Amino acid sequence: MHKPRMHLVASFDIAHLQYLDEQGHATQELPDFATPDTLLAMYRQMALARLVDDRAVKLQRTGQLGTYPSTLGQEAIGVGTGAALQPQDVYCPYYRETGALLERGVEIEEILAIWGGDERGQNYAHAPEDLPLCVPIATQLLHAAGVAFALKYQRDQLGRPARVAVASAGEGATSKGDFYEALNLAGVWKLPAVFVINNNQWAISVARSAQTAAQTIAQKAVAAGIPGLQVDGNDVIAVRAAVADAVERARNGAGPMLIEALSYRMCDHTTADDASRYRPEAELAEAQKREPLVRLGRYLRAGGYWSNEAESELQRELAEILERALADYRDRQKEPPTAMFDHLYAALPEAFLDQYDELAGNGGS
Amino acid sequence: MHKPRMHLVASFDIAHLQYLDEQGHATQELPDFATPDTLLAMYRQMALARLVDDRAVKLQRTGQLGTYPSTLGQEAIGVGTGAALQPQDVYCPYYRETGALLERGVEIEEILAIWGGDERGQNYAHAPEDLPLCVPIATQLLHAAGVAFALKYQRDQLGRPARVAVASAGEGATSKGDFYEALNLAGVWKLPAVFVINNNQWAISVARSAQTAAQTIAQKAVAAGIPGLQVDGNDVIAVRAAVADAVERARNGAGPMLIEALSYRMCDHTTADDASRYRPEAELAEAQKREPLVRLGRYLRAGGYWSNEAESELQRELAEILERALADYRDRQKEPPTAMFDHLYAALPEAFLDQYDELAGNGGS
Amino acid sequence: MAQITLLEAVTQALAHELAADPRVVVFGQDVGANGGVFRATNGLQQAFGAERVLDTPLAENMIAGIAVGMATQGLRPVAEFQFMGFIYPALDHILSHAARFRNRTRGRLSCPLVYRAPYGGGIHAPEHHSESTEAIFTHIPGLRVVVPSSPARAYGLLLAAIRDPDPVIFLEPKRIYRAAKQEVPDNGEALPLDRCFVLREGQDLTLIAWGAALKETLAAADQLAAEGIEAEVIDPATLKPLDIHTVIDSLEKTRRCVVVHEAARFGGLGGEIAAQINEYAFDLLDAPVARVTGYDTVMPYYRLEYDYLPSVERILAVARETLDYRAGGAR
Amino acid sequence: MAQITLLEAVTQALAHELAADPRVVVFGQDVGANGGVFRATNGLQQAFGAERVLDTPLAENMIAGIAVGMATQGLRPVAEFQFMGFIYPALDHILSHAARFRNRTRGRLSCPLVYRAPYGGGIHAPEHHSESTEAIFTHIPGLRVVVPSSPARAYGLLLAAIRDPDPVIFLEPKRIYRAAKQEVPDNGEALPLDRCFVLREGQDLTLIAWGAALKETLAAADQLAAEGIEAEVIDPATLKPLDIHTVIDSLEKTRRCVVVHEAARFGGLGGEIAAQINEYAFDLLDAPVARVTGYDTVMPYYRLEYDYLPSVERILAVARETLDYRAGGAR
Ligand SMILES: Cc1ncc(C[n+]2csc(CCOP(=O)(O)OP(=O)(O)O)c2C)c(N)n1
Ligand SMILES: Cc1ncc(C[n+]2csc(CCOP(=O)(O)OP(=O)(O)O)c2C)c(N)n1
Ligand SMILES: [Mg+2]
Ligand SMILES: [Mg+2]
Repeated sequence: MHKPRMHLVASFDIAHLQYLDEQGHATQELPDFATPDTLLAMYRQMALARLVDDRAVKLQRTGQLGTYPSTLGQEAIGVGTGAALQPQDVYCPYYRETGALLERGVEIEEILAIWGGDERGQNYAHAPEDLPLCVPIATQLLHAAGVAFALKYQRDQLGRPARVAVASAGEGATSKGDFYEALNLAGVWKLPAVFVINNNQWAISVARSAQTAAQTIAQKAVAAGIPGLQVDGNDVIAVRAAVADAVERARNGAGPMLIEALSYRMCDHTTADDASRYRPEAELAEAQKREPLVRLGRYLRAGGYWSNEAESELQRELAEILERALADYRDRQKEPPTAMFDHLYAALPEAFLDQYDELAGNGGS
Repeated sequence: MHKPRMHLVASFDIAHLQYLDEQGHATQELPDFATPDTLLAMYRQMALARLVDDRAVKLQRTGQLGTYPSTLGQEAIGVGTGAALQPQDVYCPYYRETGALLERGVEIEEILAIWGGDERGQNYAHAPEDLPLCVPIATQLLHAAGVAFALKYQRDQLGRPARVAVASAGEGATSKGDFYEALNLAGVWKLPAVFVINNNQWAISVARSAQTAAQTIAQKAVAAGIPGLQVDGNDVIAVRAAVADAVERARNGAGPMLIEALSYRMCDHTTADDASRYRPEAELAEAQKREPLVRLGRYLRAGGYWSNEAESELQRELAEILERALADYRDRQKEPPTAMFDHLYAALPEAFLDQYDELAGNGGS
Repeated sequence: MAQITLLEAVTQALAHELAADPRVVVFGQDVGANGGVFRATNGLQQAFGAERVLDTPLAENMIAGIAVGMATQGLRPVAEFQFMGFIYPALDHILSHAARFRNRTRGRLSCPLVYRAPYGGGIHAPEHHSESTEAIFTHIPGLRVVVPSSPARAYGLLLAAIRDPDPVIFLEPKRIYRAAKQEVPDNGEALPLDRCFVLREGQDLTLIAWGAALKETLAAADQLAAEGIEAEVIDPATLKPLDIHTVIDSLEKTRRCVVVHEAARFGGLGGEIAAQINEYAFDLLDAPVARVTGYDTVMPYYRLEYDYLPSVERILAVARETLDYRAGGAR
Repeated sequence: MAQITLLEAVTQALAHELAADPRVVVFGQDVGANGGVFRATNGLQQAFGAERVLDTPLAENMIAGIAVGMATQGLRPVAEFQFMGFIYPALDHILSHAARFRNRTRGRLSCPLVYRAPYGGGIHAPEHHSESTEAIFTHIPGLRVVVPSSPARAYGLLLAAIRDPDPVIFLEPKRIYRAAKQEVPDNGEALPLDRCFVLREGQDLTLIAWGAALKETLAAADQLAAEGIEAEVIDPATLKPLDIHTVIDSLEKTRRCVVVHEAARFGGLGGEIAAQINEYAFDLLDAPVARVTGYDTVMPYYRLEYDYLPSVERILAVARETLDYRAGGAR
């Protein structure tokens, strides 16, 4: 059959954003926010995230913590995203989130508590409206769409200020219906929502190439009729710039956006995983060269804003912060068994009083 | 902030295919299959589908049938799709399917039985491997991906011939995670699957524009990294050409494809619906001008292949076929109550014998 | 005052709460201009605007998930699933999130939301349109599951569900959506979500049923009454948490009990009720707690659906067996 | 012959069927090179190729749905859900399709498939990784639900599940994945899917449990034995369809029964078992059928998980109450 004539009805481009290359050289003029102070603050948070992750893994290895998902090598995504938000925005995290949670004001001790098997860790003292960590893959993206609706509704119907819901997920999560349903709804309802994907190339042992035939994750936005952008996820400036732009766009009523941040999971999936079973050695070595903390450090050193002394001083300071948090974590008492009923409902229904009493050791059967 | 420099990482185009315009004029050279005989055969099937639909609605109105979904105005999609398949391919329908089922050899009486509340209608005599009608929206698309896997596996591992799974759904279904998950899997596993979307502009009362911000449904393929094409769904030649191409492509190992067929639901959603509650009058009038049966008739008449006499003769013939099917449908006896257990498991487990006996009137409690 | 149907009572309750509480948002498939496929939201979008009564895209998992997100930020979402048969894709968000947000965050965030769905068989609908799988939901900690069986209870219980600080699954027995009319003053008075309703008093036998099955159950009770047997008929209405005490109180009088439900027998709520009666009132029982239920098979296409549903005859037969039961064993 | 764990017995059964039947296909998240997060599919991809042992993208609804499609065309899909807590997005395909294809098509197409998932608590896992909601599945007509509790039963029951012509939910108690070793000859001999296993004989009390809870249940039975009380311990293994007759036979001897399960109490399978015992053996009972279960709350994060799970102490306490029970009422 001869080739039929067709006419074009739609066209889409997916772009990539980078400010700092692997050597820490600026590839273009930096955005306005990128003052030395701001960059140093982000450097500090990334270093802290790395320290917390490292220690958490050690705690798990010594039986002091449950399964823990490190963000090693992906710190720029959490920190860049967190730094791009306003405090009143609502963050809807997944579970690989050390940097972002630190930016949102969640306590290290709270993070440890969560992975230490204690729900109280999710009762964030300083991020009262943010959603808790979310384990069932991609579900938080729909919650974020709902949160975004609420924020829009509260602005339009109840006269509250404009706020944005920002959600994160891994690239594996983009294979799940929730991801797509969330984007599609956010698109058609023009919700103030930003979806940030940590494309760390692996979903446990499943490689990015086995998740989807899409050349980029960013292009999945096309399905929902919303803009999608790919950023260098090891470049904290690019991450922050892209997310901040998307957030302000959303705040101004222009609707949602999808951001794919390219990075690499330099750690095991979690402490329960052994990546050596499936990850090619060479890949990790390659990734090492592109990692975000060293990269930003190079830029700062080249500009004269950073030095070995500053680094030692920072590490000392961060270690102290961490030790204080660890002390709090270790001091934490287990809740009484009855706590498992304390927040099941706003008030415990009569039907469960027997069981509550049994747990309290007051008899019952 | 000044606009950052970005580089392009991916680009996508969505094309539209048409052969016959609204007046029934060819807009380009027709594909090879479009001989007068083939076109007449498709005209006949579309006319039969319209007749069956019309009568089914009347049967429902007079209490002789349950809820029924007509395909009025969308006959080209079912007939064009069905005609594009080989008998050994596996069709995975949704529920608005009169034309396609007729093409697949499903009996009119079977179609009526299904909507008449009798599972035996799904036990197709002449399409033994096709999936039954599927009510839960979009779920059949995942079944189709599984079927496609099975066909590929049977070819690769068990030496069977190359076959293709073809699934259909409405445009409303493309908002559901199943749709996206099916496309994504088919893409990454390069499955021999073709997904045909009947974009009839409405999902019950929800307009196309309220389903998604995507400019086309076809572009949703981009998210899965597979090709997407839009066709004039009121042009049976375009539908058949596009589906046949996609099916042969899939058969040859080139992977899946998404086809959006643009049409209009000229009827109520089902007999349980009253479209006048939500559908703008003018829209229906506009759609009337584009409908597929008259369009193909015009082309055939202009070419001298069709006439009023031929039409009367056809209607007479089809009416007879329909009457015979109706007689069979009316003669059909209700199954005995125990039939509800006959095909629950391959063999009824002992645990349910009591209940079976109770239904059989042999006692039990 | 006009008499209204159960369906209209649902609409009346929704309208009342939309008017009373600006945080209430109603959404789902076809709930807008169309007023819902059963018309439960008839006129609400016209009255309260498309910002508060919204048609969603077609995705139940999405509907459930956004309701969670909305609720955590202080809205009071009331989401409709078009039929109970289409609620299954949403289970993950209902079970893993709606029911757990309060517990997970130690009370910081909660999910005051309502998931509504028409449920049950008997209207000659297509496949998947006649489900009654309430037992799946009653097993989930953190949920409330409510089934009204009259216009007044639909109104009062739905008000209570919307105002409840926790997630409620509100299942509307569509077979009786328009079966009976009743005066239901639009006074905003909610009914309790922790009490059974005793629909008929009696001392010879306790019949327990909910939703549409009460139609046959009450008819059976009438028939028994004609024979001089007084059955007490209890509608739990809130299936979870279940007010077993009202049931036990009844058994103090009757000592015999039959539970009736449309759902499949195995693992249906009838088993839980029987088990609890056993636990709380073993000594009271003069006969085993009996069940009249749907069969342990898929709800058939409509030609056989009334062979599947508990009928007055089946209820009467089992009631008589239960009444006639005389302990044959050693005790 | 080497002794193997329950986990290794699962692998052995999968390998056996992959070798024996070219229609068998194994897939799920991380089941390939990684061999599954628990290593249940360890080495299978290497042995049988990436065409028969496949890693899927991350979508449980998809996994369930494609299994249905594959099975309708004659394959024998064995799909893994990584944890039972992630099976919920798949419920629609399991309930609406896998369980109904045969019935819907009057036997024309069927779903001979297995959905495997590690289940239960007690391994200090994160949230959602300790679910035991088998009662959701046992309520669904058309399914089989199977829980092994030893290496030999894991092997024999999984073979049976894969060969069964209908859909099977196969729940693997991960707390005892590596708890004990046993010789399990790789002889391809399946165990029946319609019989309870009597793990211990006794005449004083019937204890019923499945999966990991058997560990505590058997320990409780040992303790009772030390006191001269002989408990019969029954493992139903196939929870649906349930072989109640073995239970009733046991009650003929013991007249007293305690059911133990990890799942939340309300609507758990214990209720159904109690109800059936009531129905089939009311006259036999000298005490109410008692339940020792998880509480009606969300499985807590791990610090409290052992406060949630049935312990030997709780089982013993309830067993003693049941043994000591003397009818106080009129009968
Ligand atoms: C619904 C669901 N399925 C499976 C899992 C188990 N699981 C936890 S993380 C993970 C991989 C996620 O990969 P990705 O989305 O890329 O995020 P990453 O962990 O790489 O950051 C899986 C399969 C889960 N948590 N939820
Ligand atoms: C999962 C699910 N949700 C809801 C429904 C009820 N329902 C039946 S058809 C329909 C609209 C479908 O629209 P579309 O996909 O565009 O197909 P069309 O009927 O227009 O051909 C809805 C909501 C259903 N069958 N399944
Ligand atoms: Mg990843
Ligand atoms: Mg449509």
